[in-house]
Amino acid sequence: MKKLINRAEDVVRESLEGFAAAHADLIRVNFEPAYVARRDAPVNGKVGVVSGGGSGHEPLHSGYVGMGMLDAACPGSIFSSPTPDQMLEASKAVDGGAGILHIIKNYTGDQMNFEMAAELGRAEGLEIDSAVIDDDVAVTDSLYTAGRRGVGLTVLAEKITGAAAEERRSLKEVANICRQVNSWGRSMGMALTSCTVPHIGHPMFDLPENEMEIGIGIHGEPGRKRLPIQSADEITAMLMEPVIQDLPYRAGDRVLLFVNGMGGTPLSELYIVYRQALSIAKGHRLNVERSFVGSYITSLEMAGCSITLLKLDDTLIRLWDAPVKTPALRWGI
Amino acid sequence: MKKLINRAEDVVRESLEGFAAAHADLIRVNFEPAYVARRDAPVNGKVGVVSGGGSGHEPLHSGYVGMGMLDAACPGSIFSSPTPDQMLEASKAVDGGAGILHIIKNYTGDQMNFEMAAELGRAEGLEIDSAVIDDDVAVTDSLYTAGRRGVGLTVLAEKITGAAAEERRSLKEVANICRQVNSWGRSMGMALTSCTVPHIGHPMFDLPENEMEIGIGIHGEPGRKRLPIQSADEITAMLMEPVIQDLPYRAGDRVLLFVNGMGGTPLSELYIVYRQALSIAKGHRLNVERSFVGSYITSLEMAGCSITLLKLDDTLIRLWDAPVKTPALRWGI
Amino acid sequence: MPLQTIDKGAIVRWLTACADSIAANREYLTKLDAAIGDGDHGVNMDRGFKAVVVKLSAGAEMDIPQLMKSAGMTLISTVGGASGPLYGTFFLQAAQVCAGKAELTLADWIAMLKAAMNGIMARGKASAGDKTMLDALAPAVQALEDAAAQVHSTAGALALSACAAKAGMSATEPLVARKGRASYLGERSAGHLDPGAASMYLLLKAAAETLASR
Amino acid sequence: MPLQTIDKGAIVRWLTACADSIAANREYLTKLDAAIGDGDHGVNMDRGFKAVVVKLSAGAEMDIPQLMKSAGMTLISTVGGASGPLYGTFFLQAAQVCAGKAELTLADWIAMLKAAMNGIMARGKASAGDKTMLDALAPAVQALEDAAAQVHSTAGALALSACAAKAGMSATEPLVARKGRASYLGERSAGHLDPGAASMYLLLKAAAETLASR
Ligand SMILES: Nc1ncnc2c1ncn2[C@@H]1O[C@H](COP(=O)(O)OP(=O)(O)O)[C@@H](O)[C@H]1O
Ligand SMILES: Nc1ncnc2c1ncn2[C@@H]1O[C@H](COP(=O)(O)OP(=O)(O)O)[C@@H](O)[C@H]1O
Ligand SMILES: [Mg+2]
Ligand SMILES: [Mg+2]
Ligand SMILES: [Mg+2]
Ligand SMILES: [Mg+2]
Repeated sequence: MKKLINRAEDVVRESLEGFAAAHADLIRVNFEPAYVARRDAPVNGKVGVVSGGGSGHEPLHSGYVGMGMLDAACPGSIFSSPTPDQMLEASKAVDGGAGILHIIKNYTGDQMNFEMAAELGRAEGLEIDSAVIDDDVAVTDSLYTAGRRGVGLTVLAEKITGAAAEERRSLKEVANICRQVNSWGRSMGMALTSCTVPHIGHPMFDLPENEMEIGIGIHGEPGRKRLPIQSADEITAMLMEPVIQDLPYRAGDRVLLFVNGMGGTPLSELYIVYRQALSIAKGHRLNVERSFVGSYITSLEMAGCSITLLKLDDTLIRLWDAPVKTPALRWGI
Repeated sequence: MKKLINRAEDVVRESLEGFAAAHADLIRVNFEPAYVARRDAPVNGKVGVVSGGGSGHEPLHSGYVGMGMLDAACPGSIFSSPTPDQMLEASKAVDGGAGILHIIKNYTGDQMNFEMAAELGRAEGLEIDSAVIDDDVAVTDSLYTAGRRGVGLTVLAEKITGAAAEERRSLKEVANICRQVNSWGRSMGMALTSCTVPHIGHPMFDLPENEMEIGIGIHGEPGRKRLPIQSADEITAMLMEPVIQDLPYRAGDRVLLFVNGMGGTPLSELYIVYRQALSIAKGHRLNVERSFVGSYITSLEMAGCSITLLKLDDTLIRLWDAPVKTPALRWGI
Repeated sequence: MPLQTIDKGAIVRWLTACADSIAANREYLTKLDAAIGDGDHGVNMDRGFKAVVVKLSAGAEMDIPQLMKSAGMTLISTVGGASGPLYGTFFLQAAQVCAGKAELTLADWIAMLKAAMNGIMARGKASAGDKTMLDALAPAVQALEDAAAQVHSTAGALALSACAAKAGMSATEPLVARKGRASYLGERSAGHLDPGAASMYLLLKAAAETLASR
Repeated sequence: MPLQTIDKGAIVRWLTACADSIAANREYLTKLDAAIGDGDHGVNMDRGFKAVVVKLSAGAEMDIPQLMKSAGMTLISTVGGASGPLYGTFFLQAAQVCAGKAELTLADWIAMLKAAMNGIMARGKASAGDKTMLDALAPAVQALEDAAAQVHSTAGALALSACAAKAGMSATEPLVARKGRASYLGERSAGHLDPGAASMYLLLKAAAETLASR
């Protein structure tokens, strides 16, 4: 297993320790139970935006804690939802008196753990609302599944929702912005390689040299179908078309185009994908007004990418452009 | 070959096209010859800071073009120095009348091509100075080699030198700051896997499942020695100790600690390395005043990391903290 | 002869046996989960049940409902993923049903498992046939009720319920998952045992091996 | 009988033969460079010489010095890496020495190669034995001088120089590199041919095959 780790069972804690030390100017880390909170939390009068999920998707979520984005993030074990006590303590730690919003990626585990945390929190007098991210169009028959997964859009939702909270909007408004982002965003991903969870020690699935998985999530699961490897342009079309058709995005729509790396794919390749995604978007007469390219929500060292489209209006653009100061995303300040 | 590319010979151009489109607010790209310049170049009265090198190290160098860092970057073919005409045209494009500084990583090819570009540029009346980065302590017997390689320190040098130029310092001062950074910085790297250059189509070297290379550069070359894989803590010590001994860094020194990913290593693992590097630095009573963790100078999808230490004084800290606005590095603005 | 009752010692032995069995099957459960999920089920359950055992040794004073509640709370705060809340709910709901009891009759145990099952169904919104842990639990509850109606021994009833759980677990193999992570695979989820059904069977097997023996 | 001279047609044939030989050995050179460098030598040289040939067809008007200069400038702006400036220098320096000549004598050719060699040494600060392209070029120059002293035919002298270049190339195998990228490998660079020495041999072999034939 080719990893820079010590013991498999220490990976999440040790990584968090390094993260805490490297970014002590922006965040602080609580270890028992584990959560990351912005350094100046709680911010008085501001809705506290809390997210979390399994580890292994770095920089998601902990890297997005800070001014203008998340107030707290709860890291679980690798690819495992965190537990309700983490979410409860994180929520209490960032409660500035204006309520707490939980941003939940739509996985059974995340849903249930956040649900329990909210029940516990409400019992302790916290005002908690939640918004679910489920943008993965690879999950088509969502009636017969746990529903669509939350993938790339999560990053955009956390940024925009965090900016809305920073404007001191009410819990209801902040939650609604997050829901609007969710209803306006769609994603799809693919993998060229699998990834290795430290405690498993070998790749989650075998992917022969000339094959790829289309429609993967972010947990090393195999995708919807396996195909022979194709060119970047063809792969990009395979991701873009279902995404565009799903909402659907229509001629004249203003959009943000997000090409995300799964962890093991070089930035240079993401720009090759971006180039073709942009050209396809233009072919559909979408107006790409904002671009975002990088490995922002990953699946350990998996090679591959996902593409996310988000429809924009003036408000979402303003909130996207608003200052953000976190370990992994920073601009305007 | 598991890559998101079209034809191998189009990789650099297509990636640059995507990069140009994604960051049109910050940079513009010239294709014949290829260079990236900040959008508002030339900046009147400011030293133009120009760098460049082989592609495959993204975000270096193109990702660092913009306010507060590079005025222009010249991307070569993958792992090949760019050519003098690129550097010449880039230098002319960003000449704001205060001279041009070439920041050159110490490779024979880069040195000679930049040297030719400077000869051509001077013949055309440009004022050109250069500073060389050669921070890699893995190259020990530098008398019998092409000298130390330029690796991780390059990113720090480009940031700090760019900030110095932004303060409208003279060419001589800007060049001296860059040389100071070079003389105060040291690095060493290692690889868990090799990487695949698109036109070669297979990994540059074979690295069995239980082995690693210590003392690698950033061009997929094998390193100084091959060893059985060890724990992150042991590997970190193997990199940190030679780095510290080389300058040497002494008790009480103020330093920046930079843990860099080679491209295929997840961020979470870099923090595990950072954690131990910090502990070793503290053991030597170094004062780690700034931290930098991420994949900033890569070797395609290679798994591995490098560690860079840079001694700091008040000036370097001010310049490091100064605002920067580039596709890959941004803060303070 | 009255049916054998289940005392606190038996519950302690059961929880310990659960932890042992999960630990012994950690790689097996992980492998099942890697095939159609994300490969963490064995590790997560093992971490959780190890914590449950630690609490056991610290809580010599606890009665049966407290033991069950402590197990539930511990699993919730240590397991994570889907199975943390679900197994947590299992124990919390079972604890509520036996409130105040120092010893359990077979009927109590049946009521507890039924409450546990309903809790899981409410929490996970799954039903039988969705290829989840319920597919092992539901037939086990049914078998217990059938056995109780026929005045079996407690030990015999528990053995029958473990047997039914095993059959239920095996029957998940051909199913296409409709809940949890495996459902994302669609048709590709068929042909694999459900990891949660497998762990549920292990817990019920441990019950049969410990609850009615001294 | 006077020694055969080298006319413009021969230079054109030589440059074309260089391009063909580099193209045919592209993978071979790449493989050599992958072993002790960064694996780009074949691709970079091939790109460069293909561009040289394009310029040839566009420049029917060029005389020998112009052809050499054009080749040098083209290599500089298309090859990159270490070999771009070095081979560029090779042709630019050779061009200077034959300024004004419509035909080359063997002595001219020797002077050109010597200037080329000195240019490479000045640019690269390497000397013989450093495991570089010089290790093929230097013995070739020496062989040409020796041959000329013995009033060989031009064709014979060129053949001898190619032969010496080949021997020089082969002799790089056991060497530990002291210049260029291979030097970073230290002792591990021994046991491999130097890619630049290999490409230099290909160019000199092409010269022997084309310059003294009609
Ligand atoms: N909605 C649900 N209702 C009941 N059981 C479920 C549900 N979703 C998942 N499960 C069970 O949980 C098991 C997976 O647990 P685990 O791997 O620990 O969680 P995760 O899927 O979050 O990684 C599945 O095998 C299944 O038996
Ligand atoms: N200082 C030098 N002097 C002469 N030749 C050199 C020098 N450095 C490198 N070379 C030659 O260049 C060759 C490598 O060329 P190439 O692979 O194209 O460049 P790079 O090393 O920049 O990738 C080496 O094999 C060697 O023959
Ligand atoms: Mg999980
Ligand atoms: Mg090269
Ligand atoms: Mg799982
Ligand atoms: Mg090379």
